[in-house]
Amino acid sequence: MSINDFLAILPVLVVLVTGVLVMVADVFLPEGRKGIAALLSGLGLAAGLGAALAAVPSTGTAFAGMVVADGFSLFLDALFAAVGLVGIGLAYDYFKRMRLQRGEYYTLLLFSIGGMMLMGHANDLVMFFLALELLSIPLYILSGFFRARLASQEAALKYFLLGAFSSGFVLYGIAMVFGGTASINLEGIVAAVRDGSANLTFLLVGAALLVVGFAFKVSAVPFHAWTPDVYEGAPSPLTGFMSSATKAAGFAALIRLLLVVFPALGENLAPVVSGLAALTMIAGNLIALVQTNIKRLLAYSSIAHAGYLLIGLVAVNSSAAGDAVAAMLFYLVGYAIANLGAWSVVVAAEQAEGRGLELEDYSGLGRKYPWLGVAMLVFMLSFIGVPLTLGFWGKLYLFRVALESGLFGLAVIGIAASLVSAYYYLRVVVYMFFRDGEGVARRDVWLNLIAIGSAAAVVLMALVPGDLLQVAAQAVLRVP
Amino acid sequence: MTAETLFPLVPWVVLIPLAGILINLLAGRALGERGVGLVASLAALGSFAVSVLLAVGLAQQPEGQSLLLARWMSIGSLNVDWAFRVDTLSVTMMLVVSGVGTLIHIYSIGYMHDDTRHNGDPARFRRFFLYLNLFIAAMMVLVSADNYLMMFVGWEGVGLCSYLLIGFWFEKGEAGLGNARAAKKAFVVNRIGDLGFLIAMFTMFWAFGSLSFGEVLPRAAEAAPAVLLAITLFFLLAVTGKSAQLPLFTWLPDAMAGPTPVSALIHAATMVTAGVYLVARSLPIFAAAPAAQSAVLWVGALTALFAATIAVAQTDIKRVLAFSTISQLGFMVAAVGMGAVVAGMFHLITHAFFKALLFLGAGSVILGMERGHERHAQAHDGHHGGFDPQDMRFMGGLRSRMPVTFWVYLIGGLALAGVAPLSGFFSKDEILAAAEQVSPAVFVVLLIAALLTAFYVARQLALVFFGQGRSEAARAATESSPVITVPLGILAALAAVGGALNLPGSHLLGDWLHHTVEPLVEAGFNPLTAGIALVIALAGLGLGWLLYGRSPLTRAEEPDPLAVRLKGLFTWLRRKWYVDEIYNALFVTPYTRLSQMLAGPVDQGLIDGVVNGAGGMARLLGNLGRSLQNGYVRSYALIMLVGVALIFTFLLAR
Amino acid sequence: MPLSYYLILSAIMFLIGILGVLLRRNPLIMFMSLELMFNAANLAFVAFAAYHQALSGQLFVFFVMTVAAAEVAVGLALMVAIFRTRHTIDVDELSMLQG
Amino acid sequence: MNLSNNPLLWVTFLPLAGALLVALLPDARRSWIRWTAMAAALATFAASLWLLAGFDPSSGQMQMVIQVPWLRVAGISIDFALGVDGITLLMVLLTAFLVPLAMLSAWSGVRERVKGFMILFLLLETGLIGVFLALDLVLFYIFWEFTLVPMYFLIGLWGYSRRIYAALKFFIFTMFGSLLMLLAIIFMGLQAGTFNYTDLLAQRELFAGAQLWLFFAFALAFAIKVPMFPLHTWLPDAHVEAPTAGSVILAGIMLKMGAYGFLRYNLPLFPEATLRAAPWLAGLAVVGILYGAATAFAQKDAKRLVAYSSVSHLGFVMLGIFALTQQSVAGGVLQMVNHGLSTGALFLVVGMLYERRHTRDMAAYGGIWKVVPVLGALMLAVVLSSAALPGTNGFVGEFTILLGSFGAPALGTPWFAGLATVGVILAAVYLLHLYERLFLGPLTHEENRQMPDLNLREVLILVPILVMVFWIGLYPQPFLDLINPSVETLLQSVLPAAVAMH
Repeated sequence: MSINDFLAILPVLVVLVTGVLVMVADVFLPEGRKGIAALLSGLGLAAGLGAALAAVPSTGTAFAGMVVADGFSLFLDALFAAVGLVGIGLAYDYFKRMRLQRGEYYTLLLFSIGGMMLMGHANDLVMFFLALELLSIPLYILSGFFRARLASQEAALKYFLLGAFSSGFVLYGIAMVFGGTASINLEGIVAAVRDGSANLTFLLVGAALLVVGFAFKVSAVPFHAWTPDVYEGAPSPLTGFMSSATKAAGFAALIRLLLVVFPALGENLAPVVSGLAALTMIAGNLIALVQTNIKRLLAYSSIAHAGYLLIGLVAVNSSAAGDAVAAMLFYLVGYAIANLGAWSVVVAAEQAEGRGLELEDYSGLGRKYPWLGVAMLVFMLSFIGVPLTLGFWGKLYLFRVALESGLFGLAVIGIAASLVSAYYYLRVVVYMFFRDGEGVARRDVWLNLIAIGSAAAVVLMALVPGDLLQVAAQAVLRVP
Repeated sequence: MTAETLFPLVPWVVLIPLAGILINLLAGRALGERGVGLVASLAALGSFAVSVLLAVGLAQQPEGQSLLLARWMSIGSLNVDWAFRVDTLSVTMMLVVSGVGTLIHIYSIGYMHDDTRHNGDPARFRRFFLYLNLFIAAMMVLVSADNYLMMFVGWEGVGLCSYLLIGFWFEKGEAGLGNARAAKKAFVVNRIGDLGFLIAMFTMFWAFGSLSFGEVLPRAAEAAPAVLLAITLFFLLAVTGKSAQLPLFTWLPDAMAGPTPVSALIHAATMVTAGVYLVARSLPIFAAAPAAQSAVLWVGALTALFAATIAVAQTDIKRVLAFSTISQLGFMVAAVGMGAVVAGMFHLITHAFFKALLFLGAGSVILGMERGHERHAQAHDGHHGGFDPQDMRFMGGLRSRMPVTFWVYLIGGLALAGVAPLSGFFSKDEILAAAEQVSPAVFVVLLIAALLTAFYVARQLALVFFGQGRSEAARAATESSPVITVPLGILAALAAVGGALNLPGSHLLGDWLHHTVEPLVEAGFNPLTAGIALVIALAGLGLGWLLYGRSPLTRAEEPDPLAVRLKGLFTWLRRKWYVDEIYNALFVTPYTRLSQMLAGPVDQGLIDGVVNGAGGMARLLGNLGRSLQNGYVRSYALIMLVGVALIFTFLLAR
Repeated sequence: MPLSYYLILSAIMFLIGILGVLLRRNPLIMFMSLELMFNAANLAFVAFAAYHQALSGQLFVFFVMTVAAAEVAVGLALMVAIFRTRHTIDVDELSMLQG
Repeated sequence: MNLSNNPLLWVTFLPLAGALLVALLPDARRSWIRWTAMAAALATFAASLWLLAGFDPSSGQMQMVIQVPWLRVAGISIDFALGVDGITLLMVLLTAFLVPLAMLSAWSGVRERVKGFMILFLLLETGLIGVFLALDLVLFYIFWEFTLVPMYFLIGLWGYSRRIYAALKFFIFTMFGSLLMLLAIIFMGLQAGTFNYTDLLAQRELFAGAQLWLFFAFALAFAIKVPMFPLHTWLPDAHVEAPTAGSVILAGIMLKMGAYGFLRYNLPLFPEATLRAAPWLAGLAVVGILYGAATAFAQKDAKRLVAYSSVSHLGFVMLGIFALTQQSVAGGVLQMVNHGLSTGALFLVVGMLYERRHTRDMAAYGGIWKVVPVLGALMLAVVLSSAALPGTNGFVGEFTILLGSFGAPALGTPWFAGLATVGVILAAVYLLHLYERLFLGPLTHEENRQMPDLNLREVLILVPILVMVFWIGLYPQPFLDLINPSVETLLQSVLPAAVAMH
């Protein structure tokens, strides 16, 4: 164990240590000054982001091969830290308004972010499991953060029960993989597959169970059922954070795992992932079509986007794997920005006791608050994939990867699904601009900053999408 | 002045009327009624003067010339120019159009002054002359064109003027819409004919690579027979539309809704003869397609007979003339169909004289009736309702009230009937002589038509001018002013002596046209046919006199003597053999229904239904998926388990 | 005893756990079922570790036990919070969020 | 390459600059906003004339080409590439010509949210011009989809009663086609390693094997936009519900995007597929001509009638394009311009009537020629140009199309053109019906008696269009001179494939 071991996961450590610090500091913060916890957390995340962007960590494996640091994990470190920062911004204004400003929210959020980051670094099934639990357990708690609110309680319990249920599958899957290869280390697994000592049946069963477990995290249909309920019941800022970050963490795990097992099992596993992708795109978009609550609508939207991303995951099982990973990372960033922006609008429009969340409540909002309205318009267009938004480029790259690896059917389903999605995203625009109503929204500094900043990012980065794609393309994985 | 300096004047036959339009459009309000009428008439006269100059030039250089004005459109091998054709055929037409046109312009100054006041909108006076000048310009384009496409511009241009002028009183007529409907009918039916013109041109272009007379006509015989047949038959369709032949004649009777000068100029003397001109112009093509020739011949002959039968039963003074026009056009079309171009053109010219005369005379009668009606109404304090100044049943005895009109009308009528030595006799005789050479059957058909012609002429003369006035208006009618009667006099003179153009022996017109078209049938004067024709004409007149003149009707309500004798058949004739009704049932109603069905059940129901149905289906599926999301955490776990089971079933099946 | 015995037992335990989650409405019993699923995995780990002579499997079991304990702590806390407001912990009562 | 001297950039981005400028003005200063927007639109028109002046009409090749690498990442090569040939130039001129007129028509029609309206309108213009000028398929797609957004808002915010339905339908229907096209574009880019149009054209053999599918994908997008029967049902709704200025642009220019797409992409990129599909598409075009005409006849709403007439008119354009003869294609291009002028003017007139009476129901009018003689006369001219009366623009277009398709080898039979010619009759039927219902007959509604005639602004809107109507009708050669070389070049790249096929 050397300093290099710690350097490899420096961003993770920064975030986790900050989490502990905030927890301690919170005890000393007087009631009414709990906002300082948010500030501290923000500083910690900024430091973590800085560490990731400055590429301080050394690359390669560390802690005896338990973790790995490579371009991929760095990219994700930066993404999670950035999403976390925005998540804190959302939460700060929201909880201040709801008079529920508490230090433990930020502590738990930091722990969860740490878990997500760790997921990107995991190189050993133990680490995958630990990272999964580290990111999940705080989220169970945070979902029920409104302890007195029935919806919040219900969300928390549902999330918890189903999350644990899926963890069971992950765990059993790991056991099978271990049984098949005698190793829980990715390099060991690869080695076992290469030298032919692996029992491929056990490996396949294990890998399939792992896919199930992580498909739950990315809310792939039919493992999505928790998503709408939890997203609706949980505090809105948390939902915004979760839908952007958890998905990325789940895909990080899936990408790394499938890169390891696809060479041996691609023939069997790729159709499974294809099926998930098709089902997720279709069901997510169709059910979103009939939603009237903005939080549920965005929940199904997030399911649908997981479907598009799953196309990229299928393409990992092809010669275009590099492009596929780059496209997925790009898509995740584009989605995260637009999604956080959209949730910032939702948070701004939410009234006390969870009112102001129906589409009806959005009537006329865009005309009354043109900046907020235009920002929401940009996010919706980006979700649809209309040009001059990041969402367009994301879909362009994803579909390109799909065609490159011969996934014509999935590509066609993808565009059909996009078409359906246009309807419900535009309906939000219809309510905001084309209808009259008395909707009100908050003009909180951070919320507006996030909304407008995200919208600007979505549009401006779309003008020069090359840079981000370049970064994503260079975020290569260290393939064991 | 030589032909070289005269021929380049030809664009002015179009440009002068256009200049007239421009002046009246910009300064018409300031010029006042007289000024507007004067400018328009001068424009027509200018056009006539240029035509005369061109004729002078042709006298020196009879083979004529083509003059390029500008390139119109050029795409690949398609090259169409704005180019004029000066030859004896086109200049003859120009002379007729601008000559008769000028007279009718002058006549209209008086007529429209009254007409606009009767109809309560004097401000529309200017508009009338704008349209009339536009018509002269379009007609000149038609006859002076050097290629079929430019001819088509005139062809549809006169159709437009016809539309505008029929609908001149667009708020009048049956239910206030009658005139507008009549105008639309004229335009649409003409468009059906134009379809033939267009397709003929398309075929021509792909067969000859050109649309210009100079390139197509000399090479006409080179093309395949089927192609020639197609071109000529489609041209025939165009002819039936524009010249109101079977089966597309139905628009012309309705076109009488236009002011009377319009009926005279457009719907008798000039525009409707465009079809005859087209066939004459395209004679080399027709000559190469004998089957098409006989089609043209028979269409003309049957139309001549068919329209004449209808004319004998009409009560509207203008409608009689309208059907007479159709009938006479049938004669001309039959003539050119036979290849007797000279005879056809000859009849075209004389018909222009005497039919314009008859229409204008009828116009004078109508004005007289209206004046009479007004005088009577003033004396008896109103009661306007139900008065129709065109219904012959309310006329009678106008001979004494309107002597000038009577005499000119008589001349026109006898010319139409074909009484020697009036113009109609000579021209009709030439056609009959040619028919006698070509086809005895046609000859007989045409003779019957001639008999009926003379009969309805006599009937009309008797009903309008003889006996006693059968209404207050007729009894109070007065003669028209000189601005109306002077042109009538000139036309009467022309109708009387017009036959001199191509007297047997002199063949002035024949020699003149010879430079441009070579008739296929040279019908010399045949004393036998001439004698038969004259006898037939006199017999018709006599028969008419017998029925209507000997014991004139005394009251408007009295039944028509012919109706008493023909009973049911008369109703058929009066209702024009129910052709309008048949067309309505066959085409208009089904098309309206079809379009309503397409717009309703098909477009909104089926096609848009599929579109909206797809959306509805998506929502349905969405709701289905939504119902799975029932809120019970255990069922969510079950869904997950089903997913796992499916995956493992799939993996097991591999 | 051959490996397969252990694995079959483990699979049966796993299935019982799943069925427990699906069929029971009391979250406490659902927790126990979840524990059963976890322990089925643990059993498989231990059996494989013995079979492969690899210690990492045994090691994993400790991690699982720790994490499971943490999870149960969170779960019980949630239940307490719910019981305080609703005076029931029947999971089927918690079906307000749906659609 | 000095880009600032290139009129293409100016003509594309001047409206965008204008939109930004308008955005900076205070909301309340309506006349500033209007005049700034108008100045931008007029400046764009001036730039388009500059473009015309610098254009060499003797060449059918792309000219003044701008090509700047935009994206060179991970095997993706996207250029910012613009260029102009005769066909493009006419479309740009038409756009730059119609936009100020449409804007002028909104002077009194749009009183609320003027700023937003003008910004969207100028954004739309940039999008439209970009669609025509783009020479990179991704760039083309970006402009193509981008135009949806401003139009969606123009319909949704300033439209009439069913505007929301119409706006959504417009957006989603159009997107339905274009998404498949996006897949095709990506596929071609993958095969050729570039999205640059010129490069793709040079390497079209690379994706020749899939060209039937690619053709279909592109054709679907364009056929919806044109729109071709039976993909047209978005059009009546969108046209009717859009504000007048929106309808003018929608009919005048946006429909041309589809026809232009066929010309620019389907024909040269997939020549063999084009030849195989030609009879089918020509058949649909003919059905569209007759169907549109028949359906228009049964409408009670004046604007809806005009909308269906577009289906019929665009059928002529499509017939011309897929007859693949010099005359028919050139006629098709000219007819694209003609339809923009004539139908644009029809929408303007109907809009003017609407502003006076607030209804589009034809039964609410009748006999108003007497009351509004100037409007009546101008409307008549517009109607006649739409009915393709010789001497007006419509005739030159329809005649050359029909003439060219009559003997077209690609169609093999004159029946297509023959049946299409029937459409000329039907056009007269529904257009004269429209005119009769609105203007002729007795004045049946007392409230129409006080209707004011056109004011100077409205006359100024219509007169330029009518000047163009008669110019093209009487002396179309300058326009044909622009079109001919480009059409020749186009057909030369399509027809060798015909030789290869036989």
